Amino acid sequence: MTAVPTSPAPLTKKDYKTDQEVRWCPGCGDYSILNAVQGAFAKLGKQLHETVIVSGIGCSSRFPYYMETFGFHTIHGRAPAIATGVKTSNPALDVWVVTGDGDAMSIGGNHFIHAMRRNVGLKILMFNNRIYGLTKGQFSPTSEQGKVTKSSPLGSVDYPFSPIALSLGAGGTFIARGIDVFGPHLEDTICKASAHKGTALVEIYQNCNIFNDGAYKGFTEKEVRDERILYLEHGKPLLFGANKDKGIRFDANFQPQIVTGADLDKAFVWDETAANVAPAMALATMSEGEFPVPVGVFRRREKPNFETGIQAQITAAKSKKKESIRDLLFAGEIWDVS
Amino acid sequence: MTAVPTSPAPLTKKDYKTDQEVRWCPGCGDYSILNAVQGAFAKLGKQLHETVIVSGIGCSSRFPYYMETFGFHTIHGRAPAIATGVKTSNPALDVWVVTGDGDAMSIGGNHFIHAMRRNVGLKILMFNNRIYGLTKGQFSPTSEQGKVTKSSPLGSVDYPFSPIALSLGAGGTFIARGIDVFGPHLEDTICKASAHKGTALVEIYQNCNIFNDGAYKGFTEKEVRDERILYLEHGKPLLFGANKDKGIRFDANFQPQIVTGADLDKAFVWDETAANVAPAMALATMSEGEFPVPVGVFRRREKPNFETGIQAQITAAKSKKKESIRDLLFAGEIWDVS
Amino acid sequence: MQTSNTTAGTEKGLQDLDQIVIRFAGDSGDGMQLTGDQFTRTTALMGNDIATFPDFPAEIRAPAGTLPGVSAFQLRFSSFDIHTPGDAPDVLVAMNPAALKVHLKELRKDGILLLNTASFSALDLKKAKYEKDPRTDGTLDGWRVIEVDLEARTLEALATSKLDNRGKERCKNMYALGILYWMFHRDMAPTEKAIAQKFAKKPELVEANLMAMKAGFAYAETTEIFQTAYRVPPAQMKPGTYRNIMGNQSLCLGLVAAGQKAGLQLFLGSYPITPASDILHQLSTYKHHGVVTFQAEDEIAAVCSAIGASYSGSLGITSTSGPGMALKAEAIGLAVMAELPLVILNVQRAGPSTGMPTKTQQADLLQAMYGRNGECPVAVIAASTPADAFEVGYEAVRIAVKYMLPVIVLSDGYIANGSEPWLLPDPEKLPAIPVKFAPEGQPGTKFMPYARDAQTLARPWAKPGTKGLVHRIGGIEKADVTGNICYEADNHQHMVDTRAQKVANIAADIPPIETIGPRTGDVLVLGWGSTRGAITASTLRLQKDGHKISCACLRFLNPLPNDLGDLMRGFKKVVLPEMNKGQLAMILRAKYLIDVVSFSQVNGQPFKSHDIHAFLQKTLASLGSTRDAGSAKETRR
Amino acid sequence: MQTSNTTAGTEKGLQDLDQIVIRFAGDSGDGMQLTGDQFTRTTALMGNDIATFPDFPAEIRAPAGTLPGVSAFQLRFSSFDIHTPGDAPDVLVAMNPAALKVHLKELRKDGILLLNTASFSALDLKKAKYEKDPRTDGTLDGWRVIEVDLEARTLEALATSKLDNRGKERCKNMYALGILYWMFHRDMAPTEKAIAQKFAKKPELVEANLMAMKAGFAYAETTEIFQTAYRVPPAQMKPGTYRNIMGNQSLCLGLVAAGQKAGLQLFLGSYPITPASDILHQLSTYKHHGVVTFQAEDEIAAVCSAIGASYSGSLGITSTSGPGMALKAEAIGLAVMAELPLVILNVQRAGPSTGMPTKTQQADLLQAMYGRNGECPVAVIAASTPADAFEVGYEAVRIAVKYMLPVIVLSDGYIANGSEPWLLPDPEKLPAIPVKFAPEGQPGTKFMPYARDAQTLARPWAKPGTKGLVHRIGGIEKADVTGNICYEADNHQHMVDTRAQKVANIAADIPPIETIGPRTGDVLVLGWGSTRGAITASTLRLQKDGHKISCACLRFLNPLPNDLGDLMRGFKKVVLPEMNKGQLAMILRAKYLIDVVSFSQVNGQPFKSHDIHAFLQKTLASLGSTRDAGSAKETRR
Ligand SMILES: Cc1ncc(C[n+]2csc(CCOP(=O)(O)OP(=O)(O)O)c2C)c(N)n1
Ligand SMILES: Cc1ncc(C[n+]2csc(CCOP(=O)(O)OP(=O)(O)O)c2C)c(N)n1
Ligand code: SF4
Ligand code: SF4
Ligand SMILES: [Mg+2]
Ligand SMILES: [Mg+2]
Repeated sequence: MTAVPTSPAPLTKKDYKTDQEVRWCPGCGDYSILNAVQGAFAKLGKQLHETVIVSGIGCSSRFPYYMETFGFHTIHGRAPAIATGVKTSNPALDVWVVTGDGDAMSIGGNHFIHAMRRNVGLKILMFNNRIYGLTKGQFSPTSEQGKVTKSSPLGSVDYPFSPIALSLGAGGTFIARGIDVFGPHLEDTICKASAHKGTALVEIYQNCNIFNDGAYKGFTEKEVRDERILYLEHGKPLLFGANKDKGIRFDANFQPQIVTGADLDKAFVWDETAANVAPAMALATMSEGEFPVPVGVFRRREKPNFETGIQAQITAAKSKKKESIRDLLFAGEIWDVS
Repeated sequence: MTAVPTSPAPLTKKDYKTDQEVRWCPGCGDYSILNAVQGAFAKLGKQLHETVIVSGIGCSSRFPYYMETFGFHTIHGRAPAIATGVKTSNPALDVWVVTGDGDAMSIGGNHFIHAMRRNVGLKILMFNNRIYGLTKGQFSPTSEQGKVTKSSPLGSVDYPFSPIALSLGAGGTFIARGIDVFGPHLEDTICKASAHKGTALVEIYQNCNIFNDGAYKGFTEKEVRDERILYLEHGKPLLFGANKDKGIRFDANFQPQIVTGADLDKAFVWDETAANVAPAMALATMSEGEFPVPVGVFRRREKPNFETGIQAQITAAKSKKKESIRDLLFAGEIWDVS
Repeated sequence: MQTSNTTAGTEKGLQDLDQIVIRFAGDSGDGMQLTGDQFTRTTALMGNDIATFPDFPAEIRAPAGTLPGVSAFQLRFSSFDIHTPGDAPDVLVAMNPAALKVHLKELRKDGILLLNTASFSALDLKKAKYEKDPRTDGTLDGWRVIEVDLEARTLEALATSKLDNRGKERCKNMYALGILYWMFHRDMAPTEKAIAQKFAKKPELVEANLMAMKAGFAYAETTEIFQTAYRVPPAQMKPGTYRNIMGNQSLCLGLVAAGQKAGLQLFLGSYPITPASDILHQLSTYKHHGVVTFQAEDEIAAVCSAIGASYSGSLGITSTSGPGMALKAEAIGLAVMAELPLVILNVQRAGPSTGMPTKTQQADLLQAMYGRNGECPVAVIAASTPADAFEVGYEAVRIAVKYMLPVIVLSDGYIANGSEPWLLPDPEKLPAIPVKFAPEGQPGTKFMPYARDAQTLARPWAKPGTKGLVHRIGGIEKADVTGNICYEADNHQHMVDTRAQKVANIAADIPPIETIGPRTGDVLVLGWGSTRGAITASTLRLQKDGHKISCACLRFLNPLPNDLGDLMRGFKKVVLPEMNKGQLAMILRAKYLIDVVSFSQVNGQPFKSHDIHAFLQKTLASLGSTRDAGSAKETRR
Repeated sequence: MQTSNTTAGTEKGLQDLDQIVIRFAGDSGDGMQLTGDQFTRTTALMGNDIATFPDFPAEIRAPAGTLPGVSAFQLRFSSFDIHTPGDAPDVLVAMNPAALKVHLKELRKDGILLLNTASFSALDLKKAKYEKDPRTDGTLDGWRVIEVDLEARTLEALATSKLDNRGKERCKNMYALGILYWMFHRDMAPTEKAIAQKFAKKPELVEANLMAMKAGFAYAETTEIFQTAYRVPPAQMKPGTYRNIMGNQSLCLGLVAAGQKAGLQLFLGSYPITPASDILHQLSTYKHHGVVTFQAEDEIAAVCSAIGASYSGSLGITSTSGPGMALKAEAIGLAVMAELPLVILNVQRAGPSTGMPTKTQQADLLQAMYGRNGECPVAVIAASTPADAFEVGYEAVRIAVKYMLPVIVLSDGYIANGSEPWLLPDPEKLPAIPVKFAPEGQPGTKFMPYARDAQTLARPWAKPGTKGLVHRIGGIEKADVTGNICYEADNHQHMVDTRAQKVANIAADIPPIETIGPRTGDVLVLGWGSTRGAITASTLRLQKDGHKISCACLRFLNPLPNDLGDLMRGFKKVVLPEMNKGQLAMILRAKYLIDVVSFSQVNGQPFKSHDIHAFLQKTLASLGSTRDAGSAKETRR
């Protein structure tokens, strides 16, 4: 046993660091995400021993090694299923899933949508770099059509998923987007996800500077950011631009339009808690080229959690019926032989 | 070899029947669906030998045995993946997938959403009886919350998927719903699906009279039908009721409302080809209790098919470069030893 | 069905027999499973030993009256200790021509055929693929045929009932049951009670069913066609309290009892599949024992959720059958790497692929042993009878927790749906299952997730939520002790060896192999799983004939018991009947270099003990073993 | 590196050697694989026999300068026929302290260490876990150390280049390569050509790289520290045309050639996974051969799409590694039932679970054989060297099509990424692969999907789209001939037996086992897969020493060759080295009851031939086999 520093409450960012060397490529967006998560955890005062981080396989999925909490680096695509077992059997734990676009959208797509459907109390951070990083750069289900990679030398024919749209379709109750390079906004979004009781998804646009460098620079670079990013703010109109001089409204057929000038007051007022999912869907499926890219919370609706429902049945059954092992076995039609 | 009747063109419904005894429970909704499919195929003049029906496992998945076409009854949940292989390697074939709510939404959820995403030219008929029929009645991912079954004696805690919403979220290009007992409408919907080039999904509400009898009777029974069913008709307003005296409109926040009387002209005019998916999503997620149940085509958008793209690359590459086996092997840096 | 003596005192004759095999066969809709079940309960309560074998049709409903729609239930009861539900039935109840067609050939010569004549129209015959009426073309020659128009009789009997005709007709199985109750001198009271309970909310159904049963009983008693009733006196069973139990049920009870004893919350992650679904169903009813059941989206999620549960300090269980087992392979590998307890239940069915879901087989042994990438050893244990499944379920939990590893339990469709009287164990005497979660970490120390118990090599079970235990694990190779990722050659070799050694260590817990018969001799018959009954029966018979033959049934398949090699070497020949192509035989041959002879049958049906008997006889003959003349019947003990 | 003679005529000394083992080691970012690759190509073109072994770090990038970030490439070239990339290197190029730390211990005594001294700051040393500077504390004693500040030298050399300093520094591997080219008398021309091609679009990069290489060459030629250059004359290789090839590459070529020969469209369904991904990458470049590649959403979809493709009349292939293989199990069962051709490529890596993705192992054999539910036999064949993979890929297609069944091809990371000169086959002489699709059905007849070829038992391949062939198949048990669903016991037994027989029939196609050495003797060394080289090398050495030892490498693992039993019985002892815990040994022991001795190593590394040699020596000694004194070198042939 080697000595490690003991951590007196309240915890600081540093307390969440482990003794493992961080093994992402220098310049990888994953570093900023790690930083934002540690920042959020410190803000929220998360206890190390009450937190479990479950990941799949991928560069992103190495995340747990760098967090001084319980960590389970599992197998490709299965983190939501494993985390569902963790959370359902012990709802007191604070359970996080860290995954990638390949891990969550490709091999793990089914567990992902079912976690959304069930509303298990998991916080899912999906690092979307639109590429398979760990296996050295094949296109992923979020890569744009025509992407040239080693497995698609003439350009990929696949259309990409919108993870936000997919999650909305699957019935997710908290769905948000952040970007690696927007640290404070990301930290804030992670805090919001943490506060949500049901399944919370944060899609995080992450730059893979080795295999998909600049995937997001069209809207993240300093010079273009203001014009290309749409911050979703609950209760506020959808405005963007350095001077908030542009807005998004929807026509009678829900088709999005950019408005300016006098029309600015027709900008849609964002309600992340709307009962019907259609406005969120309209935003999630806006063309990335034509429209600004929305970040922040697309949807937030409270609805009883899966694990709560399960454990409530157990508690009720237990209080209704006590049964010893003897009573359990010596039940039904029994008879004696002497 | 036993003799079978030869079929002179044009084909009739009967030509699609096989010599196998149909083995569904008497009264099962699957019979009506079989009938509608045979009717549609006859109408469309489908050639037996050009049609392949791939299914998974479930009562519904026995379907291929009763169709005098090529049929492949595969394994649980994998029919879309297998069919993708069939269609991609031979786009000339007319490839259908028959599946159930368990087969497609539970174990097969991932292949299902990826088929949608890729827009492979498959026609998917999903028999949704909101139950696992073949394994004798456990709740499925489309069963309503609280459903009491053998595996949920105190009521299931799971929330159901809306297969239509999920497909919309996954980027499906043709998404429709029919009902077993509405034979002609179903036949018509199947014809429309067949006409669509990309992936076409028809969700078919099907009564399992053994394990989930009456699941849909709240809106399918003769007496209530007119008031409870909303027929989606392209280019027409969303009206329902025996006298089309009720309509659906959406408020400024896309929330659906029922309108009557003077407001009837505010009813939303249905456009199944709308660019943005939000209106379809708004309809798909309307509460079944409060609102009428939409049937017909939710979405229809043309977009190049996956298999076409793949084969186009092959064709282009072939015409660009001819290579014999010798050229293939004797390539790169070679040297002679004598 | 051998007559032993005749008792006077009943109106008609009453004969004592020492055993009877009855098979009920009818359409899926005819209620044969229910009928068989009622007969079984009554007979169990009357003190006979009993064994049952339900033979379901394919999962999907076939059209009424067709061959694939036939459902059967065989039961054997006796006044001595029995091991199988019997080979050829003494009595066949055939509810329609299709049932007759499928099952008649198995009825033993001179056996009784109770034939429902209600549906012998040309169409009925055609559906059953009969060209002519079998009643008139000599087909039935050689059996004692009793023809009854069960539908007409039942309708008559229920003239006063409020049910419609269709409802009345559906009571015909109870009419048949009444006839059999009279024939075999059974008490109707338990069935009366059961039916009253079952239809508690529909009194008119209770009334009609019981009326039909009693009418059948009376009909048999009064009519001329039945000359004798038979009686099978109670068996001399070990003293104690008994309960009739089916395999899936008893497996569940074993798990729940073990969970209670260990003080662990059980978590079942499962996806329905024949013939394992009933485990999910049954465990779902034990919420009052804190059992969490999670119906997952597929088998992968099922096992993964169970791994997550074990990780968090519950006992994770997953249940499935062959195809589902194939899907779980990758995740089981993770559990092996993470060294977490996990119980995996495989109720085997006939494969490969979808195969024949309702038929039995034991061809998933090698999959259990080797069906994962890399060197990935797990413990493998097998249940051999419905009652044995209790102990096996219990033992699986004990081992998983003690050694911190996955345990695969093999059962099969024959065990799962078969039933037998179960001598209930004393709950106090069930083995202890000590669970030691890692204690809170001391400040200034670092928790070592792969520090090992010196004896078992188990790593600590560290429950998230416990202070000072934060650590990281995963499916990548880890350095021993620290659990950090490690790609070093020596470490990997050490970890591969350690994981193997952990499984090997379990052998220390295995009691000496119990044999039936001496530990040396001419032939040793080995078995595992549900072949046990047929093996035991044929061995006992051959022992009675004076042969030097013994048998043993292995519960532990990985690791194998330490004394197995020596035991085998004490015999001239080792024979291993398996419902596969010789899977355990292969493992034993490789390990011990002994010429274990595989006797294989892979047809979806359990072995018939007379087939095993014949094979063993041949084997004995080839060894020149002598044979005394003698009764071919199983011994009483 | 044994000196054979010294040639005069160069400025400095020039020594002839008959073989050299060089290992390049540096940070992942240092371009070691590229450097090794260039040296390999050049050397191959110069007519030496050559074998390579790249040793990648874990998939993920480790921080620069740390131990887990070290990447290595070993190559051995010779003037005689070699079988392995060598055990201990003669020359180690270490680009930083971490590379030194990881690899120095393997450098043979007295070997040459070319050490880049550019980064030996305290921090660099700390990252490499050196407490002191190894250059000054005696650590390097016993080796011939050549210190060069490669970064400084490279920057100097590229003074005129337009690249920025970082870009210039990255050329340091080329500087090192230049030094080695001088030292080993290599031709720079092939590399010049390759670099010009590689960076065709960036002329400044071409210029800088070549400038650096030439500067390194000149530096070595002029500076005092290099006393001698070495020369390894060309090997006497079989006449013909050669190409240097890596295993994954040659496997792909085998498949494409087979597809062309058979006139079949190839369809690869795959999901990326180390070390199999390159198969997907490479086959994606053969679109002009009509090869369809489909990057599926997971391994299940990958194999399923391939099954669909085969169903529709293409040749379905799927490629993966261990964890992906586990996921494919269920679907492979379907292909077995549907009796469709299918080629499954498993490039094995170290397991279990995620294991060590970049390390090699051959522990998935039993999974390939038995990792499915039910009795589910498939053909299993193994590639043994990079060049051999061509034939194996070709053969897999031939068998799959001829027998209508799935064929699993086992390769491993060592073969996949290793390379060797490949004697190119005459395309005309590749075996024919006749494909006979079922012809159009005649009106009035019904197509029988399970009517079988009398000899092979293959069922007809019925292409959808063909008139008169409509039929239904599936994963449920089917009646033979008609293919209709069938639950009958006898039919199931028949089908289980038939599926097994189909695989067994393949044995008729297997040529007699080729042995190195006589077919009788003291010890037979058997192997399969990538152990071939090390086994051959150690056997040849022992034969040279006069031992009665022979070896053979099995390509067919299921079925086994007919002559294997007799061959084994011709020796006193059979030894089977495997990079697993004795998996093939187990199969052979069970089948032949011969005491096959497993020599096991499961550490993620290929066998070293000296370890096998030592083990065999011990075995021979235990048999009392005599040993002549003699050279311990591999023989020329
Ligand atoms: C069953 C299985 N299949 C495939 C792999 C190989 N693999 C590892 S990570 C990965 C994709 C990673 O992509 P993503 O989830 O986007 O993570 P990133 O590396 O981009 O962060 C793949 C294909 C695996 N480890 N296991
Ligand atoms: C791998 C696998 N898991 C589970 C099963 C068992 N199984 C067969 S069908 C089915 C569900 C069927 O439900 P659905 O798809 O809704 O079809 P339905 O019978 O209702 O038409 C299940 C769980 C199986 N055959 N294979
Ligand atoms: S490969 Fe890409 S995603 Fe992975 S660590 Fe490197 S930069 Fe990050
Ligand atoms: S169980 Fe239900 S779905 Fe299946 S055949 Fe019967 S009625 Fe139809
Ligand atoms: Mg990614
Ligand atoms: Mg269903």
